[in-house]
Amino acid sequence: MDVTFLVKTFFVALSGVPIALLITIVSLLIALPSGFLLALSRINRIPVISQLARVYVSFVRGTPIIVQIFIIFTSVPLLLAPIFEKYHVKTSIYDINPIWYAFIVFSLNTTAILIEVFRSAISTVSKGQLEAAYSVGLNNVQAFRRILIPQILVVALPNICTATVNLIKATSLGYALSLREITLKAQVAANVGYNFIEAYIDIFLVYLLLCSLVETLFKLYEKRLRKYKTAAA
Amino acid sequence: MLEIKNIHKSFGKNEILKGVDLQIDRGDVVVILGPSGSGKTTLLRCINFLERADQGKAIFGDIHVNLKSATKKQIHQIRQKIAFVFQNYNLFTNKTVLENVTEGLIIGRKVPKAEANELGRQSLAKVGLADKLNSYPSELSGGQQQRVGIARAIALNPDIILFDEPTSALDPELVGEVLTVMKNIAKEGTTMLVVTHEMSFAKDVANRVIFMDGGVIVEENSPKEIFSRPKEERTQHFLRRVIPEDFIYNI
Amino acid sequence: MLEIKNIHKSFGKNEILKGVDLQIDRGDVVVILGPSGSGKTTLLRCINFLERADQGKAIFGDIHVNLKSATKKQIHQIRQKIAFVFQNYNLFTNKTVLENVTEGLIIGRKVPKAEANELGRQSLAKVGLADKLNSYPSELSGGQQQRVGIARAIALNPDIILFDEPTSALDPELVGEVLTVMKNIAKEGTTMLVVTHEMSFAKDVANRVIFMDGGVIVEENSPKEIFSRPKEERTQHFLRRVIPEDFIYNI
Amino acid sequence: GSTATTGAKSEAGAAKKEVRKVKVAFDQGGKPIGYLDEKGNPTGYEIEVMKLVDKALPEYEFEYVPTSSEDLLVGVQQGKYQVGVKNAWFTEERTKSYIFPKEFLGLSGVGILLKKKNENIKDLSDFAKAKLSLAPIAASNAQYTIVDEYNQANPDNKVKLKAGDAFSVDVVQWVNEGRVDGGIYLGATYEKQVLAKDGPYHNLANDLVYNEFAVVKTWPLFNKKEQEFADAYDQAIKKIKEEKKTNKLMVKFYNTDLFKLLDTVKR
Amino acid sequence: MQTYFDSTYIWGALPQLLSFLHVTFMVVGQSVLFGTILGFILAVLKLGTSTAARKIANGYTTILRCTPSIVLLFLVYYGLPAIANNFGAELNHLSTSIYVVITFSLQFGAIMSEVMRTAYEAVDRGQYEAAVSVGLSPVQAFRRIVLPQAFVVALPNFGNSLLELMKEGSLAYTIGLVDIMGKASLIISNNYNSHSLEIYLALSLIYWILSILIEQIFSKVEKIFSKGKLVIKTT
Ligand SMILES: Nc1ncnc2c1ncn2[C@@H]1O[C@H](COP(=O)(O)OP(=O)(O)OP(=O)(O)O)[C@@H](O)[C@H]1O
Ligand SMILES: Nc1ncnc2c1ncn2[C@@H]1O[C@H](COP(=O)(O)OP(=O)(O)OP(=O)(O)O)[C@@H](O)[C@H]1O
Ligand SMILES: [Mg+2]
Ligand SMILES: [Mg+2]
Repeated sequence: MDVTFLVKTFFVALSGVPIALLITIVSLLIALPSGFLLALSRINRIPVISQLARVYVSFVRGTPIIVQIFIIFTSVPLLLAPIFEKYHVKTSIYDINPIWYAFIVFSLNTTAILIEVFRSAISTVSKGQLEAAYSVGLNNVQAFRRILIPQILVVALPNICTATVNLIKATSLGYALSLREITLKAQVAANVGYNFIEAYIDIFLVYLLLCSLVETLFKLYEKRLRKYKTAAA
Repeated sequence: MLEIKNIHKSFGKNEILKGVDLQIDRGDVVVILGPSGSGKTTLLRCINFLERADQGKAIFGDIHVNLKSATKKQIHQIRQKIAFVFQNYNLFTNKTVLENVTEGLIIGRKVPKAEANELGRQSLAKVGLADKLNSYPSELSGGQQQRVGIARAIALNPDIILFDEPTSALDPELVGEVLTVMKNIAKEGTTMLVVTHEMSFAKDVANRVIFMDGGVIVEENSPKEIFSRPKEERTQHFLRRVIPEDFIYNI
Repeated sequence: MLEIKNIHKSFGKNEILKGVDLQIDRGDVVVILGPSGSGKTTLLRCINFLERADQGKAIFGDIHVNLKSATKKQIHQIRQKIAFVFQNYNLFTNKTVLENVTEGLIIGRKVPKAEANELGRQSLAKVGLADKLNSYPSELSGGQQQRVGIARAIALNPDIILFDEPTSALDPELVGEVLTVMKNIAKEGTTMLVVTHEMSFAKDVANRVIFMDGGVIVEENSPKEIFSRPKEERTQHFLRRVIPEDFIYNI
Repeated sequence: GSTATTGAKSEAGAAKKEVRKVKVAFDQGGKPIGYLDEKGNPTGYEIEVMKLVDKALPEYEFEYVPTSSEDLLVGVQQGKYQVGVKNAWFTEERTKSYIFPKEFLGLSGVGILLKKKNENIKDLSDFAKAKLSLAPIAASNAQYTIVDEYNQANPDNKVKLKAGDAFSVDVVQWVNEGRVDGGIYLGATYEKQVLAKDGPYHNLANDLVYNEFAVVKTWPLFNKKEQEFADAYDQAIKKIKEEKKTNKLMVKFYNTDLFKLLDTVKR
Repeated sequence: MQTYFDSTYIWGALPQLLSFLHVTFMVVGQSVLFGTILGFILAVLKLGTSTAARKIANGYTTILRCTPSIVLLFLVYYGLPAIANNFGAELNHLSTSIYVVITFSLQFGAIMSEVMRTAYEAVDRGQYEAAVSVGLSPVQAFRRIVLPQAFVVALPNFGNSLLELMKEGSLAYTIGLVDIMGKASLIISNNYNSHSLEIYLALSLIYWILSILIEQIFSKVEKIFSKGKLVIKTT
């Protein structure tokens, strides 16, 4: 075990955190609302949208992220390049920062996961809550924002937390896009001297740190939201 | 001010409402009586669009709507003028008692928060819950929950309040108090449509009593008429079993 | 057959039950009266161990238990002999009406399925729900739900039934019917502890009436005594507001 | 004979001494260096050479364990495998974690894959000067180190180096498509993939060029405690190389004989 | 595009990939089984009254959830035999699939424990109270009344985790266990890293069909168990 390497690489890996977080946050910002809305569309069996949502969920949830990354990364330029050329679009398709691909793939994935998370959580809230909200003159949006979502979140939060932690870990697949995040940085550092054991320990520590921080935030938020429930106990 | 024409509503193959007409004028206090399962709750729910009727029209002030095909906007407009007291309370479980009452004011009606809190406090005081402002519904007894439901409706100061058995979970002492509250707001001119089993309320406060059975209005009349001289056999039958002998003589 | 000694129960800092004693003999029908929030529901819940009392003893037949530290086995034994009718029904949402009633028989008491179904049908018929056997609770009106709750308790044929406002969601016609059912099972010798606001039930059926307020038993006596000559001022006050003038004379 | 699980052993030596079983890990995705053939048997240049070593060492019995490059590196270091082959190159740092024997195992040609029009780019410094873009290289790959070392040696004429993933980057396709200008490539792979008549990208043979700029020795990695085994290996392989058996294997698997260029090899 | 894309590779890869499907099934099946049991135990601890047990269960969940799969795999693959060695057991000859199953089970358990905890908490307490009041024992009340209702709540999240697990094949490949994902990698490297798009498309096709099948089953089960339940419908 090479301790100096271990320590040095820890900070190298740590410097990959911002990009991992950036992908995570952007994906969540997109996936939370769209996952929620699509979940509603499935519960209410809105025609077309709910069927599309199902197909979408089954594909995105069913196939490995790395494969999705690969397919998008390989075929999008192949498909777009001729189009760009034809219409004389100036920017080269190959100059697009690969982080955009990451945003797309990870938001699509997280959305699919969250649709299911919300679907289960929404079903636990009693119908009477919505009716009561209507009856005091709240509209749909107000009723959801003020009454239903806080109750739904209590049930959904632990699973959103799991999804977020998984997302953070999955951003390591960004290596396929040459994104310089945690895992890739550590592995590059390890390659010179084949210090992979140390690198894995560093990766482990960084993710553990990052994810437990995120988990703690979720737990705190859950506690706050549950106030009304624990009051009864 | 509220006119309902020919409401029909089925659940699956069961037709629950079979063409109900209803007319309520400003200041009216209308009581609906009827056996369990006769469709009273369903009628109120259709008026408030909590259930979509299969057929029927409503005229609410200057808003004319088809109950089956009303738009979201129309529904929202109408709901803004109606308050509802649920048979099973339906308090917001994630809000305190006071928040339950002020929610509709602050968010739905845009009343400033301080004012809403004041209104909320007043209406909670009216139902005798001034000391439970910060409890959560799960910490309340059944009767307390029902009173919060009533306070929530009253606080909105709506054009019309629909009450679905507002005193069922109350002890008789409170029934008296709540009925007094209801009488007072009735006197203030609030229009009310009340499903209740409190004959004395019907007798004392209502200016019209409707007897429903099997999804239709069997009979409709002033309380005096309906209690002393019910025309239909079904009504007679129901009232005979429900009302103490001496009740009618007291009218 | 059931003796409770010195129950204490607090929620947080609020002491709700402040030392309640209770003795019920076989065949007794005891009615508990009291204003909302006085601790009636909490008392019943503690007897059935749905809430753990902070202090207190119970003697149930030959089972002596400390209410605070009873073992799982003791609790199970006692619950096998007690049935509970909830103020807010608490029907099993994932079971049909008939299954709601037979669940306790088949699983809890090991009654053969066919027999349990027959018993279930009978007790549902008693509360007038013979035609709703295969509905789910979410498809029932409030009154129908409450009757299922009662049928569920009756079907168990327990030593004692605790009723928490069993008629509150019923229309008066049904109240009459359900009270008749309750009278009948009372006559069959079932012991009952009933929280109710139905004074006439208390008058006609109960052999003892307990008046609770603020977590203590204020007064306890035969219905005749308590309605005609309440001793405590609080009881007098409560009854005066609750009972029609002529009620007392009728006793 | 050797199978996936039991190594070849010399019939003569087996009886006398206690035969020691050793595990030889190889990167199973490393065709033509080490891989599993259609029947699932391990083969490839480095595997076949190791089989010859096994034959020459009666006191050892080799077991070939197909695995990933990550696991190979961890496993050899931890002692789960006694030795690993994965087209590994020598760096000073790596000797801290593994024993590099005295005798190398094979040779690997490295070059730049380019479009025909960039034929004149012969090595990394040409490439850097022309400011061309380079396909990402898997971080655990030795080619990455080569470029990285070049960059450190030539700080004012650097190649733009990016780490990526072996599977997501199809260098031939990327270069031909124009997504990047060039990619570091192994001669052996180029031979099999583009030049060979039945190669999957033989249709691009006229559009691309491969300019080899270095030949590098490849080494088996021994666990730190396996000095004795490494010495035995040295003995055996020396003889095998003298008998020119390695040359034959190289032609078989790489289509060229890099041993001819041995004089030019610097590392 | 035509220059690089050759659909014959897709059809060629399908049978090769399918012949490794049983490995995926075996690993997923066992991991789900053991992981669910573990998750259940953890959930019970989390909901129980013992503070120490709750802390342990929560700590376990945090660590296992936060550990990258590959690190966990190495920990199990190298750590377990080392620990066993201290007790005199020799585990080095164990099949790699066992390590993969252990790794996945440990991780799946952590995730399922949260799924189960939230599902349990989402069921109204009145349901349990009613059940014990009709004479069911707490265990019966749980099994007959609470569990079926919690099950419906857990199902979509369970599906999420199951599909997630199914796709983790690349992890198994790391220690040389080849499932369909690993086979795809091998096919690609046998083609010298070319035509990977086609191979990956073939792989996706199989995975997609699998996930549709699984979802069909789940939605059937969900329908059966959510009888009598009212859902929120906006009006
Ligand atoms: N969602 C539903 N699905 C199917 N049937 C329903 C549904 N809701 C109500 N019903 C049926 O409609 C009938 C009328 O119900 P409603 O709630 O209107 O009765 P009610 O007059 O309010 O009775 P109560 O006095 O007992 O509350 C009942 O027989 C009930 O079973
Ligand atoms: N879980 C709880 N947490 C805190 N306070 C509670 C809780 N449950 C009940 N209480 C309080 O205990 C008091 C007694 O409640 P209980 O339900 O026993 O009243 P009750 O006599 O049944 O009234 P009602 O006739 O209205 O049902 C009430 O003031 C209530 O607010
Ligand atoms: Mg009703
Ligand atoms: Mg109560």
